[in-house]
Amino acid sequence: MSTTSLPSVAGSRFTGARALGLLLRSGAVVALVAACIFGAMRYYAFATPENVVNVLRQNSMLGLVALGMTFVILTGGIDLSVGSLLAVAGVVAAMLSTHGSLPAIAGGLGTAMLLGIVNGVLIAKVRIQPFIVTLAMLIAARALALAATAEQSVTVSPDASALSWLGRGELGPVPLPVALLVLAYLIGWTMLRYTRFGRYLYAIGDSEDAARLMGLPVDRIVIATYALSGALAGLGGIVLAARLGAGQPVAGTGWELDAIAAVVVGGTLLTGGQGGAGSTLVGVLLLGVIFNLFNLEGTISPWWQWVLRGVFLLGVVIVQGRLQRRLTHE
Amino acid sequence: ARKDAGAYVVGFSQMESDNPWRLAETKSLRDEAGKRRIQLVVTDAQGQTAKQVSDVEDLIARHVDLILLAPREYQGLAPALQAAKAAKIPVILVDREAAGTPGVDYVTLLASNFVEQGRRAGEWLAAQTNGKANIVELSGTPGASVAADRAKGFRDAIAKYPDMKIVASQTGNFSRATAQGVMQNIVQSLGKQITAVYAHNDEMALGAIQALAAGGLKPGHDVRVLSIDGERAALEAIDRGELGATVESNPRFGPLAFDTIDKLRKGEKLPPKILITDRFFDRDNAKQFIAEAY
Amino acid sequence: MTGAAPPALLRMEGITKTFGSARALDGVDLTLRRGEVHALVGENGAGKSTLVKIMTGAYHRDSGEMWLDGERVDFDTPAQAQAAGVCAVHQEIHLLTHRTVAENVYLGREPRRWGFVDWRRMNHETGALLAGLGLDIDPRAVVGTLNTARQQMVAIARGVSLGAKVLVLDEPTSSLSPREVTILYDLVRRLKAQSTAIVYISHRFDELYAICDRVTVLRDGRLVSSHDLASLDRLDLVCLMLGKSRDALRAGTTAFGEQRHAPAASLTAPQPPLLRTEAIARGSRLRGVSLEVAAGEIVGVAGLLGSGRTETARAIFGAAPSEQGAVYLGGRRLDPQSPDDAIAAGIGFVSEDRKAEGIIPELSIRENLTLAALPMLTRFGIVSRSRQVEIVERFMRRLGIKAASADQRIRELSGGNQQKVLLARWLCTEPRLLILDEPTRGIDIGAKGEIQALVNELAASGLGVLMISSELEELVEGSTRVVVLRDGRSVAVLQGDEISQQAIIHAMASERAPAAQDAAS
Amino acid sequence: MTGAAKPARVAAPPSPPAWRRLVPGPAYAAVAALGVLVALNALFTPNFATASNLWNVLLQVSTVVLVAVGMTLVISTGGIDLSVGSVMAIAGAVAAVLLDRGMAVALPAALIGGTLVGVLNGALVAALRVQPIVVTLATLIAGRGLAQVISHEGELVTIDHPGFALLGRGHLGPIPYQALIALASVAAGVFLLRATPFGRYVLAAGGNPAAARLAGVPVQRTIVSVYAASAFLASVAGLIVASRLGASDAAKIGQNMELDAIAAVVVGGTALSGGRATVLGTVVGALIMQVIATSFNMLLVPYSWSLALKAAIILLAVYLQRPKRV
Ligand SMILES: Nc1ncnc2c1ncn2[C@@H]1O[C@H](COP(=O)(O)OP(=O)(O)OP(=O)(O)O)[C@@H](O)[C@H]1O
Ligand SMILES: Nc1ncnc2c1ncn2[C@@H]1O[C@H](COP(=O)(O)OP(=O)(O)OP(=O)(O)O)[C@@H](O)[C@H]1O
Ligand SMILES: [Mg+2]
Ligand SMILES: [Mg+2]
Repeated sequence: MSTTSLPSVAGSRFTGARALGLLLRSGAVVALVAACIFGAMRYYAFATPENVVNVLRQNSMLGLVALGMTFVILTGGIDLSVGSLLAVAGVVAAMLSTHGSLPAIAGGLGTAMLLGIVNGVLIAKVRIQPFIVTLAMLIAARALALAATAEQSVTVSPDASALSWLGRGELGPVPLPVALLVLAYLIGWTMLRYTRFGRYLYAIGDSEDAARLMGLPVDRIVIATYALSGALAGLGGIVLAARLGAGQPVAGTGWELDAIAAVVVGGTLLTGGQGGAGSTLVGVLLLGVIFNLFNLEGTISPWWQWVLRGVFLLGVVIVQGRLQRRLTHE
Repeated sequence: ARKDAGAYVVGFSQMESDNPWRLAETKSLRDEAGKRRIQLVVTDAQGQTAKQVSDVEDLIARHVDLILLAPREYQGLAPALQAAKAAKIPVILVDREAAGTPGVDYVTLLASNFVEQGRRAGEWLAAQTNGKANIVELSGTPGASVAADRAKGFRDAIAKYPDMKIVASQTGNFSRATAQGVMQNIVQSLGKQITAVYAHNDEMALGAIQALAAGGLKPGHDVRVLSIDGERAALEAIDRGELGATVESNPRFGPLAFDTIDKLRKGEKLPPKILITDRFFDRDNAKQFIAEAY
Repeated sequence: MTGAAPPALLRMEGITKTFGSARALDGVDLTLRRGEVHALVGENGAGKSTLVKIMTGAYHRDSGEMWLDGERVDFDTPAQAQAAGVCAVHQEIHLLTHRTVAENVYLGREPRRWGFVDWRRMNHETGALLAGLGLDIDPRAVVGTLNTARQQMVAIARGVSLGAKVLVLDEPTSSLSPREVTILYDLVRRLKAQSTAIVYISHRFDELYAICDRVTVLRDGRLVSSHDLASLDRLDLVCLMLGKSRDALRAGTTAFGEQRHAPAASLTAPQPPLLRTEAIARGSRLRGVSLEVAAGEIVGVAGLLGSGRTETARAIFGAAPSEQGAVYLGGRRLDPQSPDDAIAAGIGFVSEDRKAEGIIPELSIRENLTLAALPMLTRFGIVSRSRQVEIVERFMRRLGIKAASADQRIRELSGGNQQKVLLARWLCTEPRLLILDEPTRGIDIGAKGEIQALVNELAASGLGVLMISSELEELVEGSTRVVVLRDGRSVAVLQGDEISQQAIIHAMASERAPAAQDAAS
Repeated sequence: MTGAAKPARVAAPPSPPAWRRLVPGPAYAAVAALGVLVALNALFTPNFATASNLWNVLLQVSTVVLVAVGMTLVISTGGIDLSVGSVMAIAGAVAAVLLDRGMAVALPAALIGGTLVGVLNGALVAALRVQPIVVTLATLIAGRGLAQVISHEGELVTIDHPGFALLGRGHLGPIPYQALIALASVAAGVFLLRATPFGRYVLAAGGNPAAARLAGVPVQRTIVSVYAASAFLASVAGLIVASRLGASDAAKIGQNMELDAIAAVVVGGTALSGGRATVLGTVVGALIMQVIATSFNMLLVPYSWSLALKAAIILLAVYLQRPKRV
């Protein structure tokens, strides 16, 4: 996956050397490589297949959420409701799991997507700012999850084997959540680069006015984008519920900020129109590796972990910004 | 952080670190490990089950010899237990239960009994008020199992007394600040009707005491306040007469945990559940325990 | 007006549109025939852009009817209008600045292969389209890296490639160089031959007479009349536009009037010039510009697109400080490192891009007008409201700024009135030197005259003016001297009778570096 | 020249009544909403319309108002400040650990410490041009950790200082000190925005930074000042909360405060896009949110319902003020 975050001229051909050059100029990739080298040198357990699979699996749910967030941010919007939608989907899936896997998965995904559509309609048609709409949805969807479950976790029925498989199954050595993650990013990347819908996200993020005047059905695309973000958050929630064996109304608290951080660290600009799926995956993994290193070290106090995370986030974003600016000035 | 050959390493997956009780628990384990020269690796799940599962996986990847797990919730930690089992790393649950069978999915449970804590609080109140009270309940974080357990135990205890009524139940998020604001508003609306406050933890009780005082109700006099935990500030409040009583929820799992580990290493057979003893603090004994409280 | 002859392709009747309390259009009719080029003229704020935005579905009319090919139509979105064959190239260039030329041209109808965007074909076809138009623009270039003229041509190329029945060009030439204007004329004629109806909006009368067939005149949101252009001479057209009688109008093309070329008094005195730059340079765009401006003098700056005029102005003003060379003001070395330095020394700068670098859209006229003068209006940390009001009233009256009140948001004003507010922003700081970058771009003939007359008057009262303009007439009639730039260097200074359009063009274009393509025709 | 004034083309609209000018723009919708809420509560919530409850509401709203006034300034420059809650915690923690050296040391140190975070935010936004939401997200995370580290590695440092306690619990007549402090911050905010060049600079920097810079506005300095002001006010709020709680509670003080403050600002009618600001609107917004919270507690509305209603009211308030589409 190339880092589409760079102002590369889309559609032009990449030579290997150029791709490498671009990659190295992306702050996130450099930081990820550095963190991995550091980890491998310091901890015997870091560069083991077991640990690599761990990191990938642990971050697959956030990865799905962050992919949806990437789409939204590319249009110049933001979706603060993803954490709550994730909880709603997990809870609904768990509640429906007694009726079988299919109703559970469809119900969870459908509910999250529906709430995403509500976001989209309020943003595109009623014209309320995305920050406000999704902030309200963050609150309201959490309320929904809490009310639906009487504030208790809901067990995933053991009969819903396909559902459980989503969270705990394996394809050869690859855990299913990881497979889903890879698949989702492949589709997302292709979609952004090679489908009209994907290109329109960039267009709207670049200038909504221009896109509208050039005849794009901006409202429909925006609604679809928030629906997609809702659905991906929902998928994340279902995988999480399946993995934990329970739908939790408090799951995903604060994930919106983690997802935004991952998207931004990857190099997608919050102003919209620039960035891509590949870079978000790098961002997710980078933040995941940091947590993994904290755990392997095991003796840093939780508060110093917070401090380090914040400083690290700033550092990457500053470097990222400089590189990007230098690049656009060339 | 490199594994020294032969050294015994214990991993401790703490569920969160943002309140004194959890800090005291972690500290107790750290201190005891230090005393016995055992390496303790601590992770912090920041209150999220999902992160806690990841943390346990990381501990497994790090090849610790044993895992102490303070579960975020009853539900949801099954994959962590399974992974540990697959890696043949024994797990001891600390302070809360998680879904699974002792002896199969985990070795044993060093338990706090949260339902029992709520029940003891309820009984104390019933005895003090002769079974007649209008109670405001300040509950813990919505969705947290401790909150549900402490609510349940308390309700079980007062069910026998028809004149003990919960007139208001609002969440204070286990936080002093939130509870203070919420209590202020409830005082505005119910005023003198209130004769008792039951808070799911000491922090909220301390917030409620300030709100009552600000609202012109004398805590300890007009309104009996009781809570659970037994932290130092609460014992001091009991000493001042503001707080009626607090049921200890003992966070000092260190000695018990490492004694249990020793037994396990010696191959002794362990019961499925080992209860930590919770004391009860009120006017009579609070003062003498202030110094040793956390 | 529903003539029997050629059937109308598009007809609008009784179009009314109100923004807040301001009525932008009031019962306007417009009829377009197949294969005609229809000019739409009127002062700034007359409602031209609003009318075409309604026509293309960008705005919603309050009342009125519209027919296309005899059928009632009602466009809710530009997409619907485009699908029906009504397209526009809008006044403010609306392109995606971070995307490539090809993406912009094909946005909304990307060629696909098995459902996926076919980048190769898209780039290839865009290249062919641009080449067919005689434009040498890389389809893979990111639009934001092109200069304004090229962006404008990309927008036009997109409009043309849509194959519309009705194509609106709203001030397409305001930032084009003569060569590109020629390309545009060719295009328009070709489209006309394919019986496309074209709406052509421009403030430049030469262009109207060069390519338009009919004209509709708007004034203050109302329809004045529609005519065959051939039967209407220029002066009559101006009269219709401004609502004045023939006698009331002056004859000159610009309003610089009699005093032109009159050397200011101070020029004869043996004083150091007010402003002097010595070979200032910055990066690759500005490579050595030396010029002088005396008090009371209007010095014109001429050059082709990209010759470094704006860079020169920004360097003198400290917005993009020069890296080499020196700037002297009043004989003292200044070398401003930021606009603050320049402002403190008494320099004002009206930039060429009103929207991006001039107005603060949400603030009122009063706040916009006094923004630069705030330090002077402040006593003990408090802005004196009464002095603010007094200044604003004085300048609104003096410059004839048309607005509902001083508290109206500036973005609601027409371009010409915005420009006057920006001029006033500097005048109220009582500067010694005023730099004007394209001060009359996109401004109607009436307002243009007013601004030119104002500049002249200011110079007469002792202000030094450095005026960048792409309109040679304006330079020739207005300046005491003209400095000509080429590839970032000052290459000639014309004075007195040397100043003529031919001389300027000659100096601008000769010995051009091979890299530059925007040669004047 | 053409000095003669032309008659204004558009007749001046009748100037709005004085009360509407006081809360400019569409914020009167928020005032109306507040009126409706208060009226409904007075009718249906027992003991709502009492003097003691008035002081209760004012007491509780003051910290949000303090933070939201700063947030209004930040938002009107087109930025956002997510770090306010962590800054509150830092100020509380610094004061708690230093109080045994006296108020004269503890208070200034807490205020300066908190404000420094704002200066850092501002510098990163203005000079390095990192996006505000990311900068302040990072300081939100790091700041919370720092507050805990300061607070003796996450301990809940108890504050026992009668002078300091006054800050959060003292009264002047029936009026809580903290309400007076909040009022002062509102007055300062209104004064700054209306009467000083700084206010214009804030709006200009938010409306069009490039144009503002060319007009001689010190854009970078303005942005740094705005974030510093936000952090300063958050620090004051942090001290008040710490004083009320009697503890440094670094983990919980100011948690989610950023969302409450942002909600107050937008409900009050300041657009997130920048270039406009109404401090009085923000006060109204904060009051709306507080009245909702108070009445929900008084009516004993279940938690999840109160959340859902809160969301609906935010949306409704913003909907009533949304810009008209052309
Ligand atoms: N979005 C808007 N909001 C408020 N007022 C507007 C808006 N757009 C246009 N107007 C007002 O409507 C009137 C007509 O503007 P319009 O842009 O159509 O003029 P124009 O004839 O195209 O002028 P120009 O020659 O300067 O382009 C002006 O008074 C303008 O201020
Ligand atoms: N390729 C480009 N990339 C970025 N900015 C550009 C480019 N070309 C021109 N500009 C900007 O456009 C402005 C005009 O540039 P310049 O001073 O070279 O031309 P000019 O002679 O003033 O021509 P113009 O008539 O376009 O103003 C400057 O602000 C310059 O930085
Ligand atoms: Mg126009
Ligand atoms: Mg220029």
